[in-house]
Amino acid sequence: MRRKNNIPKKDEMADYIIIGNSAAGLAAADSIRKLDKAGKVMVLTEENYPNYSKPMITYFLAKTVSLDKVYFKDKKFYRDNNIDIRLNTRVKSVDTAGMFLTVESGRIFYFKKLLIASGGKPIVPRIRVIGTGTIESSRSGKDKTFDFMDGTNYRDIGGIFTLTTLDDAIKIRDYIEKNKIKEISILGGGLIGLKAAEAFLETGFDINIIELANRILAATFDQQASGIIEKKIKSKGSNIYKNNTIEEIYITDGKISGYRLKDSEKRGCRLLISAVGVSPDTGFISGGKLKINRGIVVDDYMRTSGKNIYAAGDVVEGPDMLRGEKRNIAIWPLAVRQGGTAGINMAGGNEKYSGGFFMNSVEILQIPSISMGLTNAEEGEDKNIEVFKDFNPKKNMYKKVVMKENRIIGVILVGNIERAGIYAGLIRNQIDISSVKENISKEDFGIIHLPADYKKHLVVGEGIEV
Amino acid sequence: MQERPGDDCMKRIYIQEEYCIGCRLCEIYCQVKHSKSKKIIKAFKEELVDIMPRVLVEEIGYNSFAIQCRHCADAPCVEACISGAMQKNKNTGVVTCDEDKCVGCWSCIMVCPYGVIRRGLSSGKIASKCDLCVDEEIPVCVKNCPNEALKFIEKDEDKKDMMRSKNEKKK
Amino acid sequence: MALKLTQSEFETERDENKCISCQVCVRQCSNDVHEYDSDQDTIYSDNLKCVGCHRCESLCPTGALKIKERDSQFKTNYNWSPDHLRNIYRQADSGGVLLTGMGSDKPYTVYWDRILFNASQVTNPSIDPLREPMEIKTFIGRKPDKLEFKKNKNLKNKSIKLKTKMYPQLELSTPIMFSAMSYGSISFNACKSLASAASQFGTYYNTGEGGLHKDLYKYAENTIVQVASGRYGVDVDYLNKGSAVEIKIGQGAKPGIGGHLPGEKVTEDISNTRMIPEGTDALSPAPHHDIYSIEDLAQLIYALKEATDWSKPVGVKVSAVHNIAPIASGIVRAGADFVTIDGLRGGTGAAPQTIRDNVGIPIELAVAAVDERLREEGIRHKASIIAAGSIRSSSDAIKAIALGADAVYIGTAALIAMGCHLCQKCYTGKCNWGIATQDPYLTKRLNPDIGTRRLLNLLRGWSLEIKEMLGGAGINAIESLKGNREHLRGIGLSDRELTVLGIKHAGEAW
Amino acid sequence: MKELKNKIKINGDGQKEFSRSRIPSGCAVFGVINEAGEKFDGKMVIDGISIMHERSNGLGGGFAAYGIYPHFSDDWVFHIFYDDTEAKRLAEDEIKGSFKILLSEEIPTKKVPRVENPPLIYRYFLKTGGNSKSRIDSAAVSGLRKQAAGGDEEDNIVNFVMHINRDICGAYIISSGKNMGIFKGVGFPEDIGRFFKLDKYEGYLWTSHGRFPTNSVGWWGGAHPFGLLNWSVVHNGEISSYGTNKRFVSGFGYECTLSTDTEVITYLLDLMVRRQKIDLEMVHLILASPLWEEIERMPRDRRELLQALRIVYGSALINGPFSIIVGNNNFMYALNDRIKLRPLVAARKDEYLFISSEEAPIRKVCPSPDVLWHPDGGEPVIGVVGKREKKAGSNLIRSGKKPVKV
Repeated sequence: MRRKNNIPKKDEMADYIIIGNSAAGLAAADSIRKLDKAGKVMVLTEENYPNYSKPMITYFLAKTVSLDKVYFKDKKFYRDNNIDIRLNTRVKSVDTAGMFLTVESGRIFYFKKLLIASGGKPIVPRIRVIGTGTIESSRSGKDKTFDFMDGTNYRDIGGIFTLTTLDDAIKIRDYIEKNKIKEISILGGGLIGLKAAEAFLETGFDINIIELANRILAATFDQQASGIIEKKIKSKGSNIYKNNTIEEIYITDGKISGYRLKDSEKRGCRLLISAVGVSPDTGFISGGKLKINRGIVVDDYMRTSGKNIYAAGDVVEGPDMLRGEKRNIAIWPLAVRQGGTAGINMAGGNEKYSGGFFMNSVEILQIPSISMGLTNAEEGEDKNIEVFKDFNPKKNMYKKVVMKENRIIGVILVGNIERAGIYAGLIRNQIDISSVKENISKEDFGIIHLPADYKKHLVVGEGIEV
Repeated sequence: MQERPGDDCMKRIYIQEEYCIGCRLCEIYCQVKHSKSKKIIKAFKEELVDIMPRVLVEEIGYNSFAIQCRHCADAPCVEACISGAMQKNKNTGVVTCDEDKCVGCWSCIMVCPYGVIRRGLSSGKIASKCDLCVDEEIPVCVKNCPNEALKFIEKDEDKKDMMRSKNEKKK
Repeated sequence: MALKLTQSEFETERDENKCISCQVCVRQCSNDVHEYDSDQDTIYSDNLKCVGCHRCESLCPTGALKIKERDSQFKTNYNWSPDHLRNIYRQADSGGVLLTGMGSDKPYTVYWDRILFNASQVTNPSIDPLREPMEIKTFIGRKPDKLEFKKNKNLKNKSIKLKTKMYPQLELSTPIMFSAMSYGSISFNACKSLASAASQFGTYYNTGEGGLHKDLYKYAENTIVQVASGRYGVDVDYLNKGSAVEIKIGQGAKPGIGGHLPGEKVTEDISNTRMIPEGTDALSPAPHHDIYSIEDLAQLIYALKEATDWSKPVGVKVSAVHNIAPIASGIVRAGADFVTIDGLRGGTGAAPQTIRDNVGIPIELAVAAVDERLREEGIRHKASIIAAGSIRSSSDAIKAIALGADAVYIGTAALIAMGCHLCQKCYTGKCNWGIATQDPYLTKRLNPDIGTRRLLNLLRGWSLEIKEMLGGAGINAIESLKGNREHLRGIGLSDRELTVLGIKHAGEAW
Repeated sequence: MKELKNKIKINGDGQKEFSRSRIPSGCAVFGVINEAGEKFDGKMVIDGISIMHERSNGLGGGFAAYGIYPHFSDDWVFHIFYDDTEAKRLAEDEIKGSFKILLSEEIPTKKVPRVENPPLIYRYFLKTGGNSKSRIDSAAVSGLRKQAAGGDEEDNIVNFVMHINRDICGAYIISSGKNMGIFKGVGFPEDIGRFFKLDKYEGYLWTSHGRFPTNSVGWWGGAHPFGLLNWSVVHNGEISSYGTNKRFVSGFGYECTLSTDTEVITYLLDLMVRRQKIDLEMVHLILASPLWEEIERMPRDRRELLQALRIVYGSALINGPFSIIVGNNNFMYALNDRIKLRPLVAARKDEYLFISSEEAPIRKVCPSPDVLWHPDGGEPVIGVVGKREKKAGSNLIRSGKKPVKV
């Protein structure tokens, strides 16, 4: 055990250490500085970029946004808030008791307060590989033959990528240019898959989406909603394979050349993006130190089970106000809110995180769509679930509002997303809308259609305290 | 998650609902203010590009009110913005949307509980977000409300007014 | 009947290159004159429905609208004026009584405009209200014939106390009060503006025959409650709330007939305040059915004094009719503490047009006659005279006081201050300015904060002007103007009119 | 009575018509009272008023003298101007009908160059009685007089004087008191004094007035002082509230026949002091009442009193510039308007009280007064006969202000 007081020069010391340099991490840094101007704040990131907005990488791919526009905090952020940013510093292990962590390079960092905001790692399914020819592995330098591809070795196969970091996006862009790719296959029709699809469709590629479930964006869209999007994508000549997955991948000269689907249909493919999902990046926390289910379990103050150790963002399993249980909701707004709350509490503040719920906004081929809360419930499933639907496929419009005990718990808006935030407010504040239920169906649903007290709160600041 | 309209020390736009007559002059003057020519006839007749008002009048029967961004203290839109376009100015407290940073992901529209952020249909970016007419002494919607339903007052001052008018009502 | 004989009185002129089709005029016109055609993105106007209230003109952001009185297409005929034709067309259509609002607009001589006020030059100095005190405080109420005093003989310092018990008085900071306009004929916001302006300025407003709304109780100190033939909203609390009680016998615009509040205006709130069923026409009977002669009035006055245990002045409001002088004398002798005289041009929410335009006499002559008669009978000092019925400016007020009134009531002037454009359509209940209406879509257009502010400005402006004119005539207290007809001169008036007014012709010295 | 009125109308000449209109005047006033009741001749007051020669323009001058008819001290004495013998005859018929004439004679005068065409000037020493009551209560008496005329002798005199002055053209009763008389006319005051040989009379109280009317016509009846009963009023100034005051007193039966400001002031005084029984020390609170801003600062009782006075007697407030000296049998009362737009000086020497428009006249007749001061606006100066014995220490009713030590 190292002696605490005479810390060897090589090691480092900081009041606050933040693992992760994205939404949650920087939101925490910001709010720490609000309360504690003096404390030493250090941010560690395994990536090589000061800060960039992860959701923007698909816009970068779609070339609507140039590389220098990908940052969501301006360059001077770190200097203004005197934050010590350490790039290419991947954390290897965390000693919760000794309150220090070790990075890949072996250096040790002592902390008074630690925030784990490492976000999520892409999941790569285990797929059988049938290789003709060897796979040149960049790291080991030897030819390597595989029989299976998974999260650890997919990088060794040319043409197979995940899309969660800026590096991924840059590599994909270079690969497309180098190999003159025209058609791209995306494994997984979820959020990231569709975001990627959005980018490639904008720039004229043909895409094939392979989705395990019976519809794309299954997590948040129901049949009708995803139907509209699917129809639009197909109209662009792209294919969507539902209830399907890739059984085998074929390799030629170290690069992917095709794959066979579950229903034994074979396709040529020279670029495959694995977008089946993301899971919290908790590898560096050795077992048992912190309570971890799917993500690091935190309480309402973003505290983990470890003393002085907080967690926020996609890595976390936080309170889901709609399900009344802890869940991993990996979305940007919650990451920022959790990071801010954690920062305040780390700096001695006392802010409660009131929980969040899933929400997502994506525009695909000029069809904007917003979904929030529990959108897949159907009438009758549970006796007090009520669902309002206004499905107009011709105009690519769809509105679904799920209500439980007269409180909205889920909304899907496709086509007309005007004033969607009003529903978000209703869900978050669990407003009883029984008095104005008939207004929900109105196309121009606005504040004037809200229950009187909540309307008063929004319009004149009186009425109920929210 | 708490939304308090505005910090405690900044002047904000408040409305006395009972005196909004639904004439929509606030919308018209807001469009003029955000037009290129800033001249009412020129703006409406020549600038064919639809200039969106940043204030929105809702009306059913004789109930009506004008609503615009509240420049919330911990603004959900600033949190949800993935491109850093939506920023809250530290000193004035005004939340503004930087048009060329905005990528049109509509997350702000998704989270704003007042529904006062609206899409620019032609620009594909956020086109309607109240900027509190920082370069004007009084926001043009307040200045041109014929019935003084819109007020531009400090929070405490307005609190006092609200309290006073409330007591007066009760007395 | 399809054939519409009536022609439109007004025409709306829309300057196409200014109109930006913003539809403000469409939304603001309660008479649905303007209509938006979305395919052509233009606005059309149906002149027939226009009443000339200028609401659209005032709110049009680009000033594209101009409302003009349409010169009639009839062959000029000095006997059969266009009005006569239109009235007959309307009457032949409706078969009913032609109603109208506001005061008579007939070209009878406006005596105010034929009377000139004095100023002092050389022989006595004019007094500058900016540098010298100028007192326009006015007291309304009954005055004793003489005062007795308690003097303690022995003490050296001669402290003298008042022995006579004074009658209750209304103390006005300026000789101007707001005339009776009931909650019902005008909106609650208008009443609130009048009440709060009266209380802030230190004068009084009159509830009219519409009872007192509970939200206005807080202005009770500055309220004169009216007891009309319909007894709307009258109970003992109502009487004790006000600072004075006024029995309404008549109103200048409709002498001899009762009040008429059209049913559409009687909302639930009004029916509570007036204690009458909702939606019914409120027709207060022409005579008080318990006052068929002067002694009955005396009885009612004392009954009201008893009910308010003699704590406040009780006055009587009558319209100016031919025998106004003896009537007023009778009223004073019947115990009234003040007499309100409402002239021919007094305003109204609804009255038959023929009565409004042909019955009653101008207030100027009425005040002069009443003041003269009471003086001759030696009872002028007993009661106050309040002149009402088209006091249009501070100079009208000055002349009314010089002719003998103690104070003036303003009604139409107050409405105009709040936005009224005298379109004379109050009875329709569709007042676009939110004043003479109960339609919530319209009443909210009068923000009482603005209403109050404008009324305060009016009172302040007039009071300053009164002080200027008083000072100009070398007087520094309003008491020295009351009945001071030496300071008035007639111009272009016949000898007969001069004698009735009791003033000399311009050019004649003392 | 009715037929008498219109008969006169026919032969009325321009002057009568013209005289009806009010004649504005700025002028000089001067008054002296001996509070011990010691009499002194008119010379002193003539000297005083003549100093202020410049303040008048020779179209009016006059004197009031008290204590000059000791032999008839409790009888009425009328001084009457007649334009012609016809007027004299008619007036004398009236007088015979109402009084017992003890003595009637022409007032002795002396030819004085600047005093031209005087009217006929007579005085009558009268006793009420005879059938005076019936004649006066005739139809023409206005309503209120009935109210006031409860047979009070002085009211009858007032009614009689008004009746003559109003109904008989050319006849003007210019003073109608006891043991006092008014001598006035067109001319400078010093000339009028000599014209009436005032140095022959002796009285304890003298007031005088020099007139500066702003129109050309001199009219003997219009000169000051104005007299009614024992009242005599000289007035420098012009009342802006004349119309209101006139209307107020007419409500109590006073007919303003001579249309001069002084007339209405006299009636106001008579109404307030004699009929409404308001103390002399309080009259100024009505005629020149304090301002509301002062009243509001007073203690409660005082405030209530003053507010009541203004409510009830507001129309009696004399507004506009004035300084008046009021004479009566036992007091001299001087008052300035409430914002002192006209000069007024007061002085005391032993038992003499002097009041004047200017300081010079006082210095002339009394070179070194004990005390001399300028009363405030609305602050009365009162001298009362019998208040002091000859040469005794002064226990004067001190006006609010401390007199300036001379």
